[in-house]
Parts: sequence; C-alpha cells; structure tokens
Amino acid sequence: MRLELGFIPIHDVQFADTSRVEDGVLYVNAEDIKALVLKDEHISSVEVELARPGESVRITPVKDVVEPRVKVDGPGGMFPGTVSRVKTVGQGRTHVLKGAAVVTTGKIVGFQEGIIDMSGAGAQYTPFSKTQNVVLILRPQDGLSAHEHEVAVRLAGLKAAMYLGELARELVPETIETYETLPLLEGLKQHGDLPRVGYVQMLQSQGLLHDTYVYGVDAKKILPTILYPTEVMDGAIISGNCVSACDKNPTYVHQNNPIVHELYARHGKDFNFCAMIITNENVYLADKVRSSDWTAKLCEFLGLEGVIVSEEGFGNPDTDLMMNSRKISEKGIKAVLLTDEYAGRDGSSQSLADAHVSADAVVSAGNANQVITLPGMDRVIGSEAYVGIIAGGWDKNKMEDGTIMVEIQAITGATSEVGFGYLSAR
Amino acid sequence: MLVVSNNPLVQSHLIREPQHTVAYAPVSFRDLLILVRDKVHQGHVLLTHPLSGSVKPNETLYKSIGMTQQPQAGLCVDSLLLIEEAILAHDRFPPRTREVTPQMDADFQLVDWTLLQSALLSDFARTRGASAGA
Amino acid sequence: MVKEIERAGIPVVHICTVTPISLTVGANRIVPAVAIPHPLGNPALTMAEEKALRRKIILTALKALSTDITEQTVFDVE
Amino acid sequence: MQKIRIVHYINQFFAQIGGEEMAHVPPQWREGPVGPGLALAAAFGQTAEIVGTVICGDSYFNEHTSEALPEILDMIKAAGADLLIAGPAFNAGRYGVACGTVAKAAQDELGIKAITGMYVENPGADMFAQDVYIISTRNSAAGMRDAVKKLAPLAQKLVSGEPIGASSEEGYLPRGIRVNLFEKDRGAKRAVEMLVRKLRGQDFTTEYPMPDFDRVAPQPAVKNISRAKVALVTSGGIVPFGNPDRIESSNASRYGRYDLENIMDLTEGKWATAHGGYDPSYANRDADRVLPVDVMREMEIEGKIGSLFRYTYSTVGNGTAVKSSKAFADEFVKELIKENVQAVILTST
Repeated sequence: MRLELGFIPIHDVQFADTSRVEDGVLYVNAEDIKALVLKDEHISSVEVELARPGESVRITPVKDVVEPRVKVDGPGGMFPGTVSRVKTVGQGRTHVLKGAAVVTTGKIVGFQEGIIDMSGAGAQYTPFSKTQNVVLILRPQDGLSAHEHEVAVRLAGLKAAMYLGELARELVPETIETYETLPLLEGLKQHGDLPRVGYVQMLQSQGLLHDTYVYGVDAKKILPTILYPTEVMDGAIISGNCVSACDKNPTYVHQNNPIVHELYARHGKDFNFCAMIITNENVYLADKVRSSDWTAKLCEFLGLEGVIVSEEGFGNPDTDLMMNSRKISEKGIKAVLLTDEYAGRDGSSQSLADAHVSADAVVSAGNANQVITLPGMDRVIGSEAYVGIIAGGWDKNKMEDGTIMVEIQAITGATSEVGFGYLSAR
Repeated sequence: MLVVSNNPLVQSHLIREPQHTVAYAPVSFRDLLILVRDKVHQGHVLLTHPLSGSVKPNETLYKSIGMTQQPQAGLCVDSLLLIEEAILAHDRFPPRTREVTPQMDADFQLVDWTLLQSALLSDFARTRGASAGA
Repeated sequence: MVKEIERAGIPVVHICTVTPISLTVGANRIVPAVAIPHPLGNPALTMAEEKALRRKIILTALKALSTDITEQTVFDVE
Repeated sequence: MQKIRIVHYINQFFAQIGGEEMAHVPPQWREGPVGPGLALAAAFGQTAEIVGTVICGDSYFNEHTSEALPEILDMIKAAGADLLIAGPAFNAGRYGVACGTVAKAAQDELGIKAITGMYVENPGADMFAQDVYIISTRNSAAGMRDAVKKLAPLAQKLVSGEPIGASSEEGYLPRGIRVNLFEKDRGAKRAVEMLVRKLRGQDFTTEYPMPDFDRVAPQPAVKNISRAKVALVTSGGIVPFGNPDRIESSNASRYGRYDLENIMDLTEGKWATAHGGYDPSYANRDADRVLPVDVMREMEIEGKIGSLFRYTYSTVGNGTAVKSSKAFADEFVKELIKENVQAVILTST
C-alpha cells in the first residue's frame, strides 16, 4: 500500500468571509463551520475561536485535536467508518494543511482535562502550542446524556477538520512524501536481508472518555489486528478519550503517529518495517490476557524480529504493557517499550504500576507528576473552572496573580507515549 | 460476577440484574481496595483490573471491581499481586482535599459505571459462551 | 528487607504466608507459613498443638539456614 | 560575588604520599589544592577556591572510621567550607566508600554541599548514590579530565541552589529520583534507535530501568546454627502494647526496635500487632503467632541455636512494599553486623 502525503504549510489563521488557503494563511468562515456543526441536533451552540502560537491564550478543557486533511486520490475518505463511509484507506494521495489544527473543547464531565497554552512555560510541553488552532467551543442540548454528548463533540471535531481539509483539495503541495508498505511476502522479497520490524500500538479502550475507534469500531471490541501503517495517516484510528490528557493520543497524533513516521524514516535501510499491529487495553482481565496472547501471536506469525510497543495511559495499561512485553519476548522477539511515568511530584516513587524483567529497553516520555507553574493568560478559550479539579490540578492551585500550578499530566500531549514529544526522565 | 463497589449508581443499575451480585460498601476508594484484597484472600478471583480508567485514585471517589461470584479453593496469587500493587499505586498519589460538586460527584459515578459496563459486556460474552459450550 | 539483610552478608530465612510474594521480593530461603492473620499459629488448635506447629516451622527455618542453596528455595514444613 | 570555599578530600595515593604501603596514614590538613585539586581549581576558575585539602589513608579511614570521620569533619568546618569535594575515587573501592562517607557526613552533619565522583561499579556508588551527588566517572584515573569537567559545573549549581537537571544531563549517577528533561530527539526516534541497537546486539541504555529485579545471591549456610546468634525481624507489625513508635497500620514509614531481654513469651496485653490489613485479634491474643519469641527461647534453652539476639525489629508491610522497608533494613542491618548476628528469621503475614 502506497500513500503520498502532500503538505500545504500553514503559518497563520484568520477569520474571513470565505474559507480558503492563500499564501500559507488559513482563512476561516466561522459561520460555515457553525452551520455544519449545528446540523447535529445534539449540539445546541458552537463558537469558533482562533489561537496562534505565541499568543497569551489558554485552551481548556481540550477534548480532541484533529488535523485538517483531505483524500484527493485513492479509495475512501478521511476518518472512514465515522464521518466517511467505511472503506479501507491508506493509499493514493492525501493533502494536509500542515501547521493547522482543529481543537474541540466543551465540558462533558465535571472533572475534564486538557490544557493547551499558546505561550509561557506550559507551551513547550504541548505540541499544539505550535499549531494554528481553530477552536470549537461546543455546548450540548439540555438533557443530553454524557455518552451522546461525547459522540457529538467527537464528530464535530472530525467534521470541522474535514471541512477545512477540503480547502486543500485543489492546492499544489509544497512538499510530497511517499510512504509505502508492501504486502508481507513482497516486502520480504524486496528487503530480504534486513531485520523484520513491526509496531504494536496499544489503544485506550475502557469506557466513557476512555475509548478509541478503529474504522468506527469501538476498540474494546476488537481483537488485535494488522494495519498497513499508512492507514492511520488517513484517519483509520480516532480518539474518544481525553482523561489525564498528557498521555492520551488525540486524533491528530494518530494521523501523525510519530513511531510510524520514524520507522518509515529508516525502513529499507536499517530494517524492513513490515506491519503495524493494534491492540487494546480493556478493563476485563481475561480480555487483557487474550489481547496480549494475540499480539504476541501476530508478531510471531509475521516473522517479526523486533517491535516497538507503545502504551496509552497509566495504571491498568501498565499490566497490558508488561503482558505484551513478556509474551513478545518469550517468542524470541526483541521489544522496545514506550511509556510515561508517574513517579510522584518529587520523582521518588515507582513509576509504573507493573513491571517485568523482560522490559529491558524502555523509552520514557517523562514524569507526568512534575509540577509546573503556568502564567495567567489574557484570554481563556473554554473555561478555567475545571483546571482546579483536573488530575494534574492542585486543590488551591489558582494563585492571586492569575498563575496556576498543575502537574504536567493536565497538559494535552505533555508525556505522549507514542513519543510525539521530546520530554523524558532519568 | 461479584461487583465490589462504593458507587451507588452501580448498585442501582445492577440491583435489577440477578446474574450479578453487588457487594456495595459506602467506603473510601482505598478501603474499597482493602475490601477487595480481603475477598481475594477468601478465594475470590479478580475479573477486572483494580486500576481501571485514567481518573487517578486520588481524584475519583468511586471504584467498582469485578470478581468471581464464588470463591475458589485456595488463593489466586495473580489476583493478590494485582490488588497489592493497586493499593501501592493508590498510596503514591497524595491525598487531596477539595470540594466535590454534586455534578462532579455524579460524573465520577457515571465514568466508573461505564468502566464497569465494559467489563460486564466482556463477562457476559465469556460466561454465556462457557455455558453454551457445556 | 530480605534482600538488604542478605546483601549485608547475613543469611536470612523468610517465613511468609504467600510464598509467591516472597519469591517476587527476592528471598532466597523461604518457609511457607500458616495463614495471614496468624502465620506461625492456628487458633483452631489447642495452645499445646499450636506451639508444636510453631516449633515445626521454626525447625524448618533453622534447617533452611543450615542448608547451602544456589537459587531461591522453598523449604516445606514437614 | 564571593568565591566558593572548597575543601577537597583525597586519599594517600592521590596526595602522592604513597600506595598501599602508606594507606595507614591518619587524616592530615594541607593548605590549598593538592594533586587532582589543581585540575579542579582550574575548572572552577575565578568562581571558587580550594582553601585546603584533607588527606587520609584508605585503610586508616575504613578501619578507624569512628575516629577519622569526626577529625575530618572538624578540619572541613574549621576551614569555613561552602562545599566539600571528595575524590573522584574512580574504581578504588575503599576510597569510594571513604569519599561517600565523608561527603554524606559533610552534608548531614555540617550542612554544607558535597559532591564526589566514582565509577558506577565502585561499591561506594551503590552505597551512597541516593544520598550524595556522585559524578559518573571512568574506571581509572585516566578519566580525571572528563570527571572534572562534569564535577565543577554540578558543584556550582549545588552551591548556588540552581535546579539540578536529570542524571543524564548533569553526568551524575542515577539517584532513584526521576527528573524530567527535554531530549534532543523525540521519543519515537529514540525508540527506533534503541530498537536498531537491540537488534544488532549493540549497547543501549534503557531510559527507565525496571525496579526490584536485582537478585541477591544466597549467602552460604550457617555452619553451626546451634552456636549462632539469631535475630528475629518481622513485617507483621508486632509491637509492645500501645504501639509506642506509632507504626502505621499499613505500608508503614517507620520501624520499631524492641528489647526482648528476659522476655520468654509475648503475652496478651503486653504485645499486639499494629497491622491493619487483617483481623488483628489472633495476633493480639498471642503475638508469638507472628513473632515466635516463645519457641525461639525454647530453641535457645535446648541448644538448637546459640542465642536469640537481644533486639527485634518490627514494621508493617505487605510483601510487595519494598521501597520503604529497604531503607529500614539498610539501617538496622548495621547493628546486626556490629553485634555479630549470624542469621535472621524474618516473618511476614
């Protein structure tokens, strides 16, 4: 499967009467987006705001971040199984408004999380301080259940990103990157002398605000399966989770999965990147056993010699991570694990809730309990009312001068366990 | 499934479902974990992970944990290690004192219930499958 | 604790109810105990019987301390 | 700004007094830098001054610690030091232990900053890495230049109170305290690089070492248990009635040391359990059910053991609570060794 990504760089975002892209500026007609989103009767109101890098702006509570993309060639559309019909994606050509993002915000539960600061000390911890953000503030119809509310907000973000992505359809990309994964046997012929490598991505799959969707299927109901890595670039995996925002993958991160990209970067040179395997992180212990069995089985079946395993979340997923590590290692396959840490505010606690001796090669995305002081911002998009009660928030964290103290676990993407960021710990 | 829970919402849902037993105890999160540990010592086997969900142990007030209805003879060591680790993990999060609004309280209950629901679905598939095979 | 004592050069025997935990924490000489609230006793017995049981466990522990081993070993009470 | 006043601690070898044959020399004071102190002084430039050097033979220090240490601390104190630098000791074991001991004591007892340097396998590194900053050095003095390059900037940060970065940034041995840092490459790229190295069988360093998988080799058997002094230790929380040390009922942060002299049996009302995890009534009725003092006395009388050690150590913990209990054990084990205890019976619930 072969996919071309055509990148149209965006370095500014502005409101305008007509939505369009000109000279790297994304012009947004807010009324169009509102009309589109309000077609969903579950949404009672929507506001659109813009947030640019360097501005004194805080966006919170963040629900999801989505990159505007459009399929210009090849089967299927963006986010298949949700806002496009179900069709296997990952080939042809896709255009990307690189540097732009749709951010959704809105209270679904009273302890919601996710902070994006566009400037100040917090900005360096979130990748979305560097994107030109179109922010949707969404409110539900009265009496809407939390489940339906979550669905409505999730879909609104995807639709808005589709709408903006559509602006890129006829544009000429500044750069084009090609990614190709051959069917297994052909790949072996082409790269027969290179070690066979795969990527195991663990997906959060537990309940309300703890879910992930694969082609529209709730990931807790999947058995581990195989993807061509290019499928995720067309939105095969989308996020339905945002609790403890530091180590949850927004849809944007799935679209730009950094492990996929870094594996492609050395594919055909240092190894043969054969396939991507996705698995879940269910609450039910028998599911954990089954999924880790299957993950190891698929690794073996594909003849992999090495894999990278990425976790999503803390606590019970540590158990899945260690099961995967143990079972993959028992097959004689070399594994590198990617996780973050909860070592306490002073860094002295044991970082994970589980451990196994096979986990001898671990990349750390940092200690999520690290405390940080964020300056007050001129403008808050969404509401700061929840900052005090989020996982990372302190009880009396709002100081009189407007600064707030939080653990970095409140910051969207701060300790990305797919290694999207640069943070680590020793 | 035996559900050990301090979540009134879980109790109100499951009371209508005779295939499940709820051991409801209006106790703290930590005391609930201890309760589960004691049941592990009595031979019950854990069916769900005690650290389900991403809401941190010092944040949510509610936890519901699934175990086998009947105790088995002897201790399930995997269950014991899991619950002991969960208690240790709980203790690593410093206690918080803060006001919980009625809305937040309801939301914590709701999220805990949905986490448990996902396990009930899995349990249904498993136990029904087992009886069909018998 | 058990590893620190052993590392300091003193042989240690761990009398412990849940032997898998003892194995996990790295004890080398392990003697299984009776039950968690009363590892070296059994309230169902008479005091004399109970003491006899406790003697057996301690004698097993002393035997463990007097036995050369190369790996983690559980010494069952006979 | 005032110059930082440094006292430097080195052994007889680096002071060019002599090798092993001179390892017995007691502590002595020299004004100004000596030996490696010259390179150190150069690295600090105008910001600091080595006001004096304490020299002590490695054998003397380790065999006469209780006399040598106070003497050395007096010298450091008299010099009005802001900072003690010990070593670096590279792979010299006794020197490493001396450096760690002096540095820790300077910190704890004199309240001044202290730093040392060692090779990771130096026994002193394992003993002191959690207490003092130890620059990671090569295994021989050939690594002096490299060590000094890392030592001086970290020492300056310590004295000025600047935040200390992660071990991999500053070059010190990990202290078991996790510190965040921003890496040059993103996590995904580091993971791919680590995988390639692992596949090729090349060296790689995990960023998060798994805890508690170190195993201690079994000690040889006690040769004659009937003559041995045996100590009783428990994590079952047996304490004198009333719990005088207020040991917490689970995963305790404290332990108690209790005198068993003339006690033949732990009786109800005098001894009880602090353990809160389980029904305490069994242990409260007869604490010998957890801490078998009665049977140990019988063993003593029957000559099945030499003697029961006078003190017992007690804390509350379940089997997996390794972290705090490790710290307790490190402490009380010193007394066990000093008192020539030859075997330990540890009971857990």
